[in-house]
Amino acid sequence: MSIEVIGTYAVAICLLIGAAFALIGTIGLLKFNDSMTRLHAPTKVGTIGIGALLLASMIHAHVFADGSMHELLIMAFLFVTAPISANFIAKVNIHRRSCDAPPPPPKDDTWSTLNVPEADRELAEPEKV
Amino acid sequence: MTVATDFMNIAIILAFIAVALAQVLSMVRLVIGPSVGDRILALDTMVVNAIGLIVLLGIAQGSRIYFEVTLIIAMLGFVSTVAYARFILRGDIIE
Amino acid sequence: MTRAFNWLFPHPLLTVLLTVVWILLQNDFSAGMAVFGLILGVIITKVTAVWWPERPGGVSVIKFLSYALIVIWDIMVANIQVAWIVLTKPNSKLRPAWIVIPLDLVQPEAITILAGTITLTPGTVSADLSDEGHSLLVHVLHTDDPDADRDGIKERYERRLKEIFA
Amino acid sequence: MSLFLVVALPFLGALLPGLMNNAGRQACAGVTFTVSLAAFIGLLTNLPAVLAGEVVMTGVNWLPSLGLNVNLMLDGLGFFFALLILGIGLLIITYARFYLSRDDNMGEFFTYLLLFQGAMVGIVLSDNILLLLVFWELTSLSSFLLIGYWKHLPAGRQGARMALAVTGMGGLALIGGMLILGNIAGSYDLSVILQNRELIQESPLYLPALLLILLGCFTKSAQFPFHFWLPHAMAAPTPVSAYLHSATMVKAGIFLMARLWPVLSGTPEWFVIVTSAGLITMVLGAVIALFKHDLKALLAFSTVSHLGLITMLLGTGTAFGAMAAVFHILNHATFKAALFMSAGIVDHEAHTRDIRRLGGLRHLMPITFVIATLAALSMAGIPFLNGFLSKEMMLEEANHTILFDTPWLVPTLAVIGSLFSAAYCFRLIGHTFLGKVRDDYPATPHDPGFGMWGPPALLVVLVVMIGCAPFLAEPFVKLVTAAVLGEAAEVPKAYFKIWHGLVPALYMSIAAVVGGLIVLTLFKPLLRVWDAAPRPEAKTIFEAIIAASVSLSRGLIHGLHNGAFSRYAAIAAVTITAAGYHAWSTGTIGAPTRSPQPAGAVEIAGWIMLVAATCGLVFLHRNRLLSLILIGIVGLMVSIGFVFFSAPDLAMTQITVEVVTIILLLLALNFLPNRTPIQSSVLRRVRDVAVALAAGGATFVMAYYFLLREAVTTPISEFHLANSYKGGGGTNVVNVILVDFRGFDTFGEIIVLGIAALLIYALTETLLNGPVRARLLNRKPDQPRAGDMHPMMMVVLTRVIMPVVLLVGFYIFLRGHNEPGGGFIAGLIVSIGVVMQYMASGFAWTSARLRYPYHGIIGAGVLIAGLTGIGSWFVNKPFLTSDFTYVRIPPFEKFELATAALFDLGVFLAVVGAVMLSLESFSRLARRAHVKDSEHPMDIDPSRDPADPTSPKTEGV
Amino acid sequence: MGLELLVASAIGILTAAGVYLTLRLRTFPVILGISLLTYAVNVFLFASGRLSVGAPPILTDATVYTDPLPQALVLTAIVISFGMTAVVVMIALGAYLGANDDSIDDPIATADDQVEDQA
Amino acid sequence: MTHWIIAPVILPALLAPFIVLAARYHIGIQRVFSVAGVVGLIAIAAGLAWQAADGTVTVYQLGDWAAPFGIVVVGDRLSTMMVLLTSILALFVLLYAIGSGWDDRGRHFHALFQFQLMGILGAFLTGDLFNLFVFFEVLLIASYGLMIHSGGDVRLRAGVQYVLFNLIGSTLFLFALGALYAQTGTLNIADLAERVALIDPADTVGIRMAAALLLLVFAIKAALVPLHFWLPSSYAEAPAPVAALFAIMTKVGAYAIIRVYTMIFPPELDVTAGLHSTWLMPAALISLGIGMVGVLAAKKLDRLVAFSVIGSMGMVMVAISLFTPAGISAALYYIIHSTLAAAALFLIADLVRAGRDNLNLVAMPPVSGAALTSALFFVAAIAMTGLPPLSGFVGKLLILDAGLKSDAAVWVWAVILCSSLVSVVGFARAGSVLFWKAKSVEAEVGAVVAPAPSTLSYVAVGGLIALLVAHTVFAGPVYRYVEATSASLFAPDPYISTVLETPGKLSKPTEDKEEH
Ligand code: NA
Ligand code: NA
Repeated sequence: MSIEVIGTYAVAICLLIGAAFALIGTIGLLKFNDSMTRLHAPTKVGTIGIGALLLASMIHAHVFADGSMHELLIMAFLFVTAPISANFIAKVNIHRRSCDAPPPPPKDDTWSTLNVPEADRELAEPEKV
Repeated sequence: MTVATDFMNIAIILAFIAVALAQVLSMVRLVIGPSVGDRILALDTMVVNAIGLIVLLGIAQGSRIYFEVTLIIAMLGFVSTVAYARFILRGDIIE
Repeated sequence: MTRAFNWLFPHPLLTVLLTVVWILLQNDFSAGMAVFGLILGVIITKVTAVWWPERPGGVSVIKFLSYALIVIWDIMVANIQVAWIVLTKPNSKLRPAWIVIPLDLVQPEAITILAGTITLTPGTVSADLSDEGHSLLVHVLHTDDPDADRDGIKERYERRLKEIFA
Repeated sequence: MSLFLVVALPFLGALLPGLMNNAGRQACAGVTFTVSLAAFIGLLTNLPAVLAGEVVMTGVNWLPSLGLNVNLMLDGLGFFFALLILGIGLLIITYARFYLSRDDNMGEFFTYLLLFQGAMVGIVLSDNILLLLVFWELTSLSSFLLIGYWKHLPAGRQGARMALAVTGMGGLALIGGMLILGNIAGSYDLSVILQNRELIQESPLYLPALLLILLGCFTKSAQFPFHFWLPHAMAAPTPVSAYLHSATMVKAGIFLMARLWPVLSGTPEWFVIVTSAGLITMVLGAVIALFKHDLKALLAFSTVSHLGLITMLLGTGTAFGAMAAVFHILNHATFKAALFMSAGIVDHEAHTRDIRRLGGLRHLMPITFVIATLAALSMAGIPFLNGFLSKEMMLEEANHTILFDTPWLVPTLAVIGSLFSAAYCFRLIGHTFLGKVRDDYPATPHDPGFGMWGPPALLVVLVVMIGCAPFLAEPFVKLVTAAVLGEAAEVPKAYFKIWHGLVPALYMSIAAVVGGLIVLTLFKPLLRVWDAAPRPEAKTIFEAIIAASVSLSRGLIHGLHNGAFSRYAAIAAVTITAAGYHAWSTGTIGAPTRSPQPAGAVEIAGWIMLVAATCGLVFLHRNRLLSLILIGIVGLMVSIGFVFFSAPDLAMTQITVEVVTIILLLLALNFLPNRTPIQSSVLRRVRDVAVALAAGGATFVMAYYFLLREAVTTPISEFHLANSYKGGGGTNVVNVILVDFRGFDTFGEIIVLGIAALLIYALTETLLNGPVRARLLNRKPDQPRAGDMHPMMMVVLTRVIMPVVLLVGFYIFLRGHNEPGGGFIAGLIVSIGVVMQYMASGFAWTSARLRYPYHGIIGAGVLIAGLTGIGSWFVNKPFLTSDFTYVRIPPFEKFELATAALFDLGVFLAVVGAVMLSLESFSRLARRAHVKDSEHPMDIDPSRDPADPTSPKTEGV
Repeated sequence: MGLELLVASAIGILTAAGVYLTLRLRTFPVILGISLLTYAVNVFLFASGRLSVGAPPILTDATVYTDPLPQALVLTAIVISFGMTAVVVMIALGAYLGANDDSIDDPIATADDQVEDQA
Repeated sequence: MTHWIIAPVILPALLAPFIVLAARYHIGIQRVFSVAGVVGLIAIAAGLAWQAADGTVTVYQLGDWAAPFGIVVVGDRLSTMMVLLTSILALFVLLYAIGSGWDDRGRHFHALFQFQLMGILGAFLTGDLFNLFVFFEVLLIASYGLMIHSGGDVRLRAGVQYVLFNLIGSTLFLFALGALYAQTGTLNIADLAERVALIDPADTVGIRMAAALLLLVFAIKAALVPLHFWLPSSYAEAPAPVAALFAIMTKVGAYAIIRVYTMIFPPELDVTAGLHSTWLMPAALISLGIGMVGVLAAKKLDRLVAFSVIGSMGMVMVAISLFTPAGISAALYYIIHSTLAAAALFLIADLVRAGRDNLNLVAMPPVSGAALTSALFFVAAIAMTGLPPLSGFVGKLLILDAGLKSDAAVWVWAVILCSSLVSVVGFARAGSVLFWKAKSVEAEVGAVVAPAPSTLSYVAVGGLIALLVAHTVFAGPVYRYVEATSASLFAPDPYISTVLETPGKLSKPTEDKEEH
């Protein structure tokens, strides 16, 4: 088996893995019945899924053309930004009470998201969006 | 080689369908919500899946010119997710 | 000399990172390109340094790389677990939980990396920080023993990060 | 003197009274008199030529293509009228000098009067009928100003507007008639038109032309049924009434009928319309006049009546009738102007014009009494006064006129008219001057100075002179009559004399005078009958018509323009769709020339996503944040579509623009309500859906049509593909088109962006300097805000990612010429990088450390792009001509230097500046709502010294 | 089913949705409606170069390229409509802040009716 | 080569950013540069019009690319005449803005003003339809900025509708351009004229839709009923000098219709037969009627003037829709007239407002300067209503005369004459309340008397009136010019051949540039 053939199979397998993970992540998004739980599925499974697809792309470039590395950049980008996105969505869930209330922190007064400014406390609870 | 290529082509098609299906499912979550966090999450997922779609397109066409698009979508998807979330959290997104 | 170096490279690692990014963007390596990337790395770091006023203390690059390898391995393993949960576990059998991690880390960079690690590892998401930054709120997708998970995180990641940001 | 000067003098002179206003009343009137006199003398210098039967002509071209030229002509008719206008004008000016009070602005009055005089002279001297129209309408305008001269009087304002409306309408009709007439004759010059009697009368357009012209004449001359405006014009100062509404302007219509008599008269249409209108007016005017108590109103209706008489005479279409008309015009002008001035004197002295409050003035104002009585008796048709002569001729003519096949109709009506005419004349004399002296006049009347009674006296001298020695006037009247008749008829042989023998006209005349006396003796009972009789009040009707048209137009305009944008947009959508449908349905459709490309599951999935997001947006649009998320999806799917269909540049642009737009909308939504309430009814929504579906269906059909057909020939983009590299130095053809082939578009495009930013900035400034500022300061968020304004993770990450984003922006900029990318996308990416920094640490903290002058960046961008374009001027090439070369500097590889890149740099800078200035402006609005700016890049930072007083508060600021 | 049908119907649907939202009574949905119309017209303008898959207008050794001109036109159109959107959002916001009402109807047109008639 | 023909675009385009960069905070310097720029524009425009007067067509190839591949700017009689008209109008409007202090009541007036000029002038000069779209957008966005200049709730609400409606118009323009390009593969006006001839008579729906949509686009700009709804409130609420400048903007639509529907889709073209000939005339007549009825219905002077603009555009469009040389000549004459008259009226309305802070048609105590203002109003109203002796009357005669040979002559005449009467009544009512009835109203005791408007304001208005007078007195020469213009529009071959046959970069076989 030549390196091309192996590469081709590798591409195919990476594609299947990536696509499967992407799909599984989204299934989780649809299936879970709680906002925080749903957050787990796509932010990670999706990341790995795209990672595999990008890997497939890199291998494909190495097999069929003169190579490519810049997919690494996209991968790095997604890996670095995913936690922030998840963190913000979690904060939204906590702020909008669309999940169970978290236990109080052991060291400080409260969670930063719940630390609503004094001026806003008398305002009505947010409407559900 | 042809067997491998055929296999790869089938894999590409399957991957396309899987990612497209993932998009549709995310869209469902986006529409049904119920919480705004779910919707933002669904949007974020769709952006990530969109990157997958374009990567697949690049592989299928053997073209590298879609790289910048992918990179930009990765960057901007993040920015818009943060912007939506900040809007919910603070109202003003660049206070 | 040090002052000149500090003036030119307010965040040397960032400059290196930008140079690498530039080479990756070009998708093709040549010396001229690396030099050009370095020039850009210096300029951009310099221009944006005003928004990064603090200079983080010495970071052990070697330890950081080994930490990264551990995280990548964990990510791959946990991914399969989560995929399994998604595909097989009905919602009724799912036991999600909040866990609270008291932090020993104080550097924002370190805390951020810890939180990022937790999120990237499937099954856990860093959700919030306490209002003075001494605790981290984490949501777990499925657990039978939240305390064990908390200790695992502190042991596997926070300890290593404390060493890196010594 | 040149005719130009005769016409122009009053107009030029009109500038003087205003200037002389401060020099005193005498100077003001004096200068006006001098100007008029100059014109009058100028006219007289042409008398020999006119008497010799010549037609004095002069002209210059004005708008020859249209046939509108300043061609003037002076013949007997014109001379006659000009003489009346200028001669009576001189008297009126003298009279007005003494009539107007010290409160009246004399400069203004005489300005208007001279304008009017000039316009009147213009009418009668015009050879070109379009020029005549100009003067015609000018008389309406100047009379509008003169009637409304006493602006504080409602009657004046209303009378002025009514006169303008009626005569304006007539003027417009006249425009139509004249244009038709000119088109039939092939020229707008009277001298040509008057030669073409047969051509005109045989034309199918003769009748419309006749009707339109007569409409103009009748309105101007207050003929039935347009007689009603004239009495209300009496709100004007008396000199105006005397001048315009008895002697001159109202005769403009008569003049025009006389002027066009050779080509228009003699047809059955002319005869029936003109004669009957004249007859009715004559009788009606006389009857109404009898019962008017206001002296001027009485005189006004008597004018109406006499104008009817003249009209009737012109209508008969005979040469004799025309001659009688001319003679009566002359006579009427003399006695009526004298009467008006006498009435003015009475008003001036007794402070009332109400006949019922007068009487016995004979003793108090003997001079005025003599003048007025002679003039009135002339009007009544008493022998030895000129009115008798022309009235005799009228009765004579009436005897020969058979209207509607009824021989007795015209004579009978003529007698009735004359009878009432005599009656009101007698009433005027009797009830004003005769009888006992009263002791309840509002003021003590006595004869005025010579300045006021001199002018009417002079006229009365003429009245008597012509009345006793008609042969004096005969040659002149015949001269004028000849001019009226032109080549259409011979001047009658009849001689002017007092005694014609016992002809029927004499009996009719006697009957009229006697009858008039009898009617006057029965005045009181008749008045009771008159007052009791229901009759339409023309003014009320007119005002009702105007009020109705105003409220109708308000209903239409306000109903149509009710401020509802949705209706405007719906009308636009329907109009566009309907026009498109019309274009489609009236064209031909051929077979497709392209075959469809197969679509797979993935493409269909993409389509489903797009459609689902779009439909979701429609159904869920009331939730505004959700609709923003959905429109984000639409943008994302469109971008992917662009990638799929080989447009990476577009995809990048679309997605970056999308994100910036969403950021902008989120910034705005912060202030706006988060939900859209349900306001429209189900029916409205059904209507909207129908409109939307029609528009959508139409676009679908159009798009599908074009997608399956080739262009008629090779698109011009073949050239771009072929020459992009050779001529533009780039392999990304889209970018080369943008910065080179069609760089001018891009230049405009960045200017649009720059303007957008300037506008947003300017509006923000305005808002923050206005009442909105207070509202913003007091503004409360509409829901509680979460703590942790600047989360640590975001801040830390931004420190790494933002530089990377800037690097990527730079990369995209550099490669745009050859690969997807370019200055625009790079600009947006860099902006988004900076926005990330703003979002992480806040606007205040970020801009406190580094604040770019975004105005300057925009300006610099546009200037760089523009100056790059101008640079090519120095190598003698057109704006924006590009050039490029390849350079090698070790250790770098060979690279391209292109002026297009410099242009692209301009684009880049303009985009960055515009986006950032806009975002900055939006966030400045928001910052007013806050008090504190953060001092730290992140709110929570355990590494900060807890003893530091500036360390983070537990309060989530 | 062909790609052409998909694209044409997408244009139609975007237009219909855009028109419907443009007929709403508040500025915000109307702005979104105009945005949808902008999408529709951008895609239509893009489609005036016809549809080709896998033939980007980046010069390589390939022989077939899609029509680059409509792409450049759409790019210009996108940028311009971005500027316009920013402007209309700002003006609408200004109007809202001034009157505390984001209704799109223009009260001036009818306020005219309150003026007493003296003419 | 000379670059003068591009100068009307480049000069304001560079002056504006220069003002923003260098004189952002100095209104005095802004004024100096702005006025100097406009004076320069007039000089350039006069030179260009002079050059084009003998029928010379000047083509300027942007980027040195030959038409139709690149964008060309074309100076012919029509475009240079419109450029000259715009520049002259701009000067007086600018003087008024300075004299009345309007330019200092918000930020960036002068920059926006210059950009507005750039957009308008570019729209007149360009020979490329997509470039026309770009210039439309430039002029529109600048107009948005000017329209809401100095803010205020009422103005902003009107502004929202104005912007949104024009966004619909811009969208429609792109639809039309897409259809045109899909059908013909080109965007250059001259090239389009040649390519429509190639269209298969058996498949005409495409080009017909394109032609119809394009016409609607221009009809929106020209405020043709029922696409005029954007105009009344926005023109009424815009700051006066801005509204006065806007008087030329509707003419851009009229200009575009003249250009496109004489060159690309002339009346005798078979494939588009029966399109604009069917509904343009009725729409124009209805516009004329609606406009003048609106004058009668108005209860505020600013709205009255705005409706008179609609009416005068209806008049212009009636003349255009005759599509005969005489009709177009009359339209061109009337365009000049109505631009000046409408501008003067908007400025006069502002003079009225200066003393009484609203424009309701109700009597208020007389104000300082009222006599002069009322005289100016009287003259401007005469012009607008088409009464003699001013150019409105001459223009009306020209249009009536041109319309006499039309099939719809009766309608044309009836509507023009009746609407004239209605507008006369409307203007007379307004004037008599504002200026006459005021004399019967006593000023409140102790009421602050507003100062009279500045001399410069009156100079600006007086200048416009003087131009109207000149337009009347020199109707002969002006008409000869527009007649020649119209004739050249109906014989477009010199235009087309000059545009398409001038060689540019790489269209000459000798020129070749390769990588070295
Ligand atoms: Na995790
Ligand atoms: Na809000």
